[in-house]
Amino acid sequence: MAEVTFLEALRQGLWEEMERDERVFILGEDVGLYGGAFKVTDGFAKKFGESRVIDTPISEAAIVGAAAGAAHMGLRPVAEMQFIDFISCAYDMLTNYVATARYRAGLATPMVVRGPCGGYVRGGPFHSQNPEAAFLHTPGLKIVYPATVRDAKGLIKSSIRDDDPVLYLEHKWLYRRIKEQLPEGEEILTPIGQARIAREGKHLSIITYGATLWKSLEAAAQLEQQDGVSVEVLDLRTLLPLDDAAIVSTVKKTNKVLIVHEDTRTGGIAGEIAARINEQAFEWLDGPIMRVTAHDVPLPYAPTLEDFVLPQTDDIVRAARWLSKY
Amino acid sequence: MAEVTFLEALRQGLWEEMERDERVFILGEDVGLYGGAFKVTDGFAKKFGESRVIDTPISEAAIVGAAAGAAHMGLRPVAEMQFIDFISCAYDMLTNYVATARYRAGLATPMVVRGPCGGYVRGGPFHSQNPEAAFLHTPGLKIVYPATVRDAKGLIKSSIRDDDPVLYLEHKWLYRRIKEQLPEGEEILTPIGQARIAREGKHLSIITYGATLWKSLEAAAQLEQQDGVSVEVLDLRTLLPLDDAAIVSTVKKTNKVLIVHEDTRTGGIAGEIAARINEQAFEWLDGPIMRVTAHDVPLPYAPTLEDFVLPQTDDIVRAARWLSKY
Amino acid sequence: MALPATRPTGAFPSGAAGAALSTDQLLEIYYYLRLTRTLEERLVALYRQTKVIGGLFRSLGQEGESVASAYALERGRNKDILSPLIRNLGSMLVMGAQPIEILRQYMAKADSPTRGRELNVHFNDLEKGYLGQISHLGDMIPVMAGIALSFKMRGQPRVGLVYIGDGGTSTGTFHEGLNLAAVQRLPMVVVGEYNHWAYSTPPEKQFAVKDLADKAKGYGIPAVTVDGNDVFAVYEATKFALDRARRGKGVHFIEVKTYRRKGHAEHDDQHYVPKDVLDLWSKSNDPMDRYTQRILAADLVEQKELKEIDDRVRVAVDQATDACVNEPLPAAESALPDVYVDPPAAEKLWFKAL
Amino acid sequence: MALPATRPTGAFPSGAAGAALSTDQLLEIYYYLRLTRTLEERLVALYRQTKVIGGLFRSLGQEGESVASAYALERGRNKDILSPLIRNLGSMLVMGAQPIEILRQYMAKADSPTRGRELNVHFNDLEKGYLGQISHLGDMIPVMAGIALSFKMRGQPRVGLVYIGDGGTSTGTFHEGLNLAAVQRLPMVVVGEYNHWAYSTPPEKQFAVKDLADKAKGYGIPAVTVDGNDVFAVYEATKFALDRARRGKGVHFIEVKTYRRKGHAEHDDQHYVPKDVLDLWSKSNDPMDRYTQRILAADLVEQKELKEIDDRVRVAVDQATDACVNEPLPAAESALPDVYVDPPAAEKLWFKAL
Ligand SMILES: Cc1ncc(C[n+]2csc(CCOP(=O)(O)OP(=O)(O)O)c2C)c(N)n1
Ligand SMILES: Cc1ncc(C[n+]2csc(CCOP(=O)(O)OP(=O)(O)O)c2C)c(N)n1
Ligand SMILES: [Mg+2]
Ligand SMILES: [Mg+2]
Repeated sequence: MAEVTFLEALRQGLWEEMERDERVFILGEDVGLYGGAFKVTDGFAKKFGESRVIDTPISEAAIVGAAAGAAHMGLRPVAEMQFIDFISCAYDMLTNYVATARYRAGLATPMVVRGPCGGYVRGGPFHSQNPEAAFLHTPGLKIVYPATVRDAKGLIKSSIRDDDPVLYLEHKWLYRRIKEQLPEGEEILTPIGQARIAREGKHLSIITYGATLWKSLEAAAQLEQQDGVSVEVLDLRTLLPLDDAAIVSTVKKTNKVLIVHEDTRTGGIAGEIAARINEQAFEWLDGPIMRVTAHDVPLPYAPTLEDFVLPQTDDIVRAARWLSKY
Repeated sequence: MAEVTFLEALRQGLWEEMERDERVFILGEDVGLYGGAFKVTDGFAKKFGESRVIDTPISEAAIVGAAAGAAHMGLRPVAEMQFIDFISCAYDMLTNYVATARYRAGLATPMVVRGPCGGYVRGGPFHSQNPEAAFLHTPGLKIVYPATVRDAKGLIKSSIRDDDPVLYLEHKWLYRRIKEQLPEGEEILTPIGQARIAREGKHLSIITYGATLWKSLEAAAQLEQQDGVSVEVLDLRTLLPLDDAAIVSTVKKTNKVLIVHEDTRTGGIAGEIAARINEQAFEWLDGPIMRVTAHDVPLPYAPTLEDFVLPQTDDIVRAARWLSKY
Repeated sequence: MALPATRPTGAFPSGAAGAALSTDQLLEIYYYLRLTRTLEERLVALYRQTKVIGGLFRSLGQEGESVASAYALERGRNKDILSPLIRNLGSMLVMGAQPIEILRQYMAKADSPTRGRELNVHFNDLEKGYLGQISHLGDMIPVMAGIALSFKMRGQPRVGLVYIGDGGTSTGTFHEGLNLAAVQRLPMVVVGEYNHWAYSTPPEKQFAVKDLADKAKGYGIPAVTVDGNDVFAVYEATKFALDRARRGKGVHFIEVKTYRRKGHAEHDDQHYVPKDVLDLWSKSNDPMDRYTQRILAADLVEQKELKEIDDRVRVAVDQATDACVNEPLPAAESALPDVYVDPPAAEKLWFKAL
Repeated sequence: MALPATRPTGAFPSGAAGAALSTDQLLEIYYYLRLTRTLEERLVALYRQTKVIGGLFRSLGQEGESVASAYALERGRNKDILSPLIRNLGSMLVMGAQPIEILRQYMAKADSPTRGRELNVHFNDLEKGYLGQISHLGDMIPVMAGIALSFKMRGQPRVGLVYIGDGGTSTGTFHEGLNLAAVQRLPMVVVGEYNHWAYSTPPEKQFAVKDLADKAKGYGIPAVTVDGNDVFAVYEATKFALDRARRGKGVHFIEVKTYRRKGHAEHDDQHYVPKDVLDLWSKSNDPMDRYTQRILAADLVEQKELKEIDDRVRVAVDQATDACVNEPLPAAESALPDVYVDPPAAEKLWFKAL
């Protein structure tokens, strides 16, 4: 066992897959000699050569499109967005070309697009985005979003092995903030499509993912201590396809749901989850499904503003307390 | 009064605004001498001159970006996407540059992006899209979606006069299929942000917009006749910002809600509406909020497939019948 | 070889590659030209009978560049890959797409290559070496760059050929993909089709350079402008570019000057195109006419042989049509599988089961 | 005027425009160069004190091209419009941005131009004539094309100037926007900054042409490559391009060859940059040194005058810093207004009120 950071776990996962399967290669801006803006691919070019760790021009649509072409030919590209905010420049390519390829034309397109997302780091409106909702609406694409060190590794490995295109979202606030003991030598693979109960509870369920998993766990601990409210926390891990079974099962257990996400409220993924719960477990609800999310504004830069706009542990505590009393 | 089509009403609205306000101009592919792929701007170049009806290269990001620049300088551009499917190529520009301009930088960006959307016309996966969900998640943008001839005119005029950027979605299945008597000489302005009760009812509410408004009305008539079920149909008209008051009021009246949209299910706008109803009218619900939507696949070309994938009147009837008995 | 920028006149440049083609090959090219034209004429008939479901796109006047450029490729399993546009029916046929596949696609038949999911020539057979486009213009350039990248990474002597219209060169994806390919010196050939129109938009509203080949200068890749209605010139230029790319010398751009003789699609009456210009192109600069005259004049083939091919094509197209025209459309629920490998099918929605 | 492609050496080309500048103007240019440098040094100090909230981007070595190009514009209400990048602090100062505004932006103060919403030089003052960028590289090219389009439509004698980095030219939006502007012959000038790096990526991994100016050939617009560390050469080239654009002759591309002497941002130790190359640029090709030496050597100004400016700048930057360093950050709820004109503020979420 060795204690590793989230970033290191991701790095290990990539490294192991590159070693295991020579079809895997990496492309993106500054991923080669520099090792990526956040150093996720540090040392990769040296080890695997520049032909498997390719520095590209600043061309997100070309990065994603070229990954698709290579994937059709049997390779397994991992495309890095320097910040996930720039995936917007490849929106057409990813949603129209890549995601539909199997359905419309029987084309295999096993590829991963990954990049740092999320706020709480004073990145301002264009280095803090949460793009999941923009891609939730894309049949053919999978979206994974690890929140733990183990899943950072397990999901990158599973994503690379998946036969369909996967958008792997890595929250930069987690990169160096969380650490975990990981077994060495053991193959860590997190199944895509399966949520995980991060904390068992009885009175209320929080459904969340990414950075807000940690804020939700903090809130849960506080509620337990201060209010004696037992909160179950579900870490979604995969956002597309959603794990309906896990969602429904926690709802049926606690009968109250708080969905927490960092993304803005309107059009965020919580809506979809709320609709599904409503359809599949309406009779089990003892209160309205409530949301704790960011405010509906572009994410501002100043700490005071960012902290106000994004959901915080206290917000979750207050919201859960309210709901538990409903 | 004169009977006009949906397309003609849109054309009139554009024409009147071009006449009224010389700051209004049009840009897009083939909008000039050709008059647009669907002839929405037929005759405009001749009347208003090529400098106000600009044929552009095939460059959606540049079209949207240039519209923004001109809007900053006080003009009122109306940018046409030949098919709304191509807005994906300007996704970055519209969501990051345009929509955030006022918030991040105090920039006025009064502009309209419009284009034909939607299916039921054998257009295949890339000429039938419903992009609203991809932009619902964009604070700073407004989205309008007329379903009637009157609103086609009233909303294009209001969109052009709005001081913020508006995405105006026009369903091509409606272009020439629906007709309505419009008064001549009267100024028709549909307020942005206000839904409309398209049919009064008592037992169940259908919330919808666009082409499925007509299918919902058909279904409502059928249900009334065959089952004696009185269905209220709410035409949203504006998708962003949503008219919460109208939504909540119909729910409180009928206590049962079916949300109908043509777009794919997962990540579609119905999720957001379901979440809001849940939050604002949970106690008034006498049954789960249910969705009738397209299946989660890219829209296929063959009539048999398209008809199966998209929601049809019969589907709405069956779903509403089920819900009314709940 | 520095091919001169030839003007699209009726004159025949005396290329060297023509001589290198055997009689069989010359006849085969003729076959594909004829097949393209006859098949399209059949599609027009089916379109008028409302058997074609969506729009119909013609390549009339552009069959020469399509067939000739594809014919220069190495074809077959694990050979070159080509990505056609809507007006490259001829290229697809050369690569081995079958007339019945095209017919079924346009009619959205259950047994069409995409099982009714996609339209017209939007389908693939990577074994045969072609990759269908999506509608979004420009997108295939980065995708083909990725394919060419795979060739380079694996050290395979394969080349990717991708078409782009004069209008399509204005897209951001064209720029990004071509630049990436140029920097990586990928084995890729781009055929830029200067057919004078992008829907109703003429070149002078699309770009401010004279030739598409001028655009190549911004990417540091060589370019050549050829008479697109001269089968030999296009074949020769493509061969050269492919050989060069295959030898690891990187991307090559070929501009073919041609003319779109039909409207953007069948519904477009092209009233914006001057009648006399159209006449000129059809009367004195039709690629098939020019090709036929040339191979006949040089005594490379006999009129009789061409006639035989015409007949053979007619029969083949008739048979293909008869074989599929009454085929069923796909079954409704066949819309659900294969969005992903896993889950194997999209969920059938609840209200369908009521 | 065909400006030669000058190499970035220490030699001074003898431009004509230098002579046309008055002593006051020469001193003003010196003032802006000095102000840029001193202000950035102050920002570094504040960054080390963790008073700067996000990243810090330096323009060290590029102040010359920034200041000189902006200085060529007509400035003031209803005059030219400029859109800077992160390394064009100098351009913004020339346009009238105040040091205190920059300081407040970096420190995310409540009274910063964007009220703490956006970072560094991402802010506008269209009255003064500048439009802040967004992070997404390339996007400002189409936006500036639209601004220039408005000038053309209204027949105003105004020009839009927009910068793009060597890396930024790879984006699709650069291509689309420049092409649109070229076709429309808009009054727009693009300054391409060849500063040898895009983050860690060198030009040869970014494009396959030698000069950025080569890219202009694909758009049918004239281009010139100038020594970006020669204030006079940049000024002269920009003046020429602006005049030309103002006369309705369309877009002009100016490539400035320069060098990014700091890392991509303050956190980047630029270990990938050869030390000797850096030394060479800083020791023998610093734009300020060259400018100062030249105006002194030509007896255009006196050392004393420069010294006075240095002092004035120091005082100004000190005062600006003192005035704002302890200012408050914005109030939390000020995050809500102005997403739209109507509704005037985003809804405060329910859980905040519990
Ligand atoms: C990105 C994008 N924008 C718009 C369209 C709509 N469209 C389809 S074909 C066409 C014209 C294409 O012209 P060109 O590239 O010259 O090809 P040609 O039709 O002449 O073969 C347009 C504008 C599209 N398919 N993709
Ligand atoms: C579309 C996009 N992709 C990626 C980035 C991340 N990024 C920020 S600056 C930069 C390098 C820019 O290089 P260049 O354009 O040469 O400007 P310079 O930093 O040299 O001034 C990159 C890749 C971005 N801002 N926008
Ligand atoms: Mg064309
Ligand atoms: Mg640079």
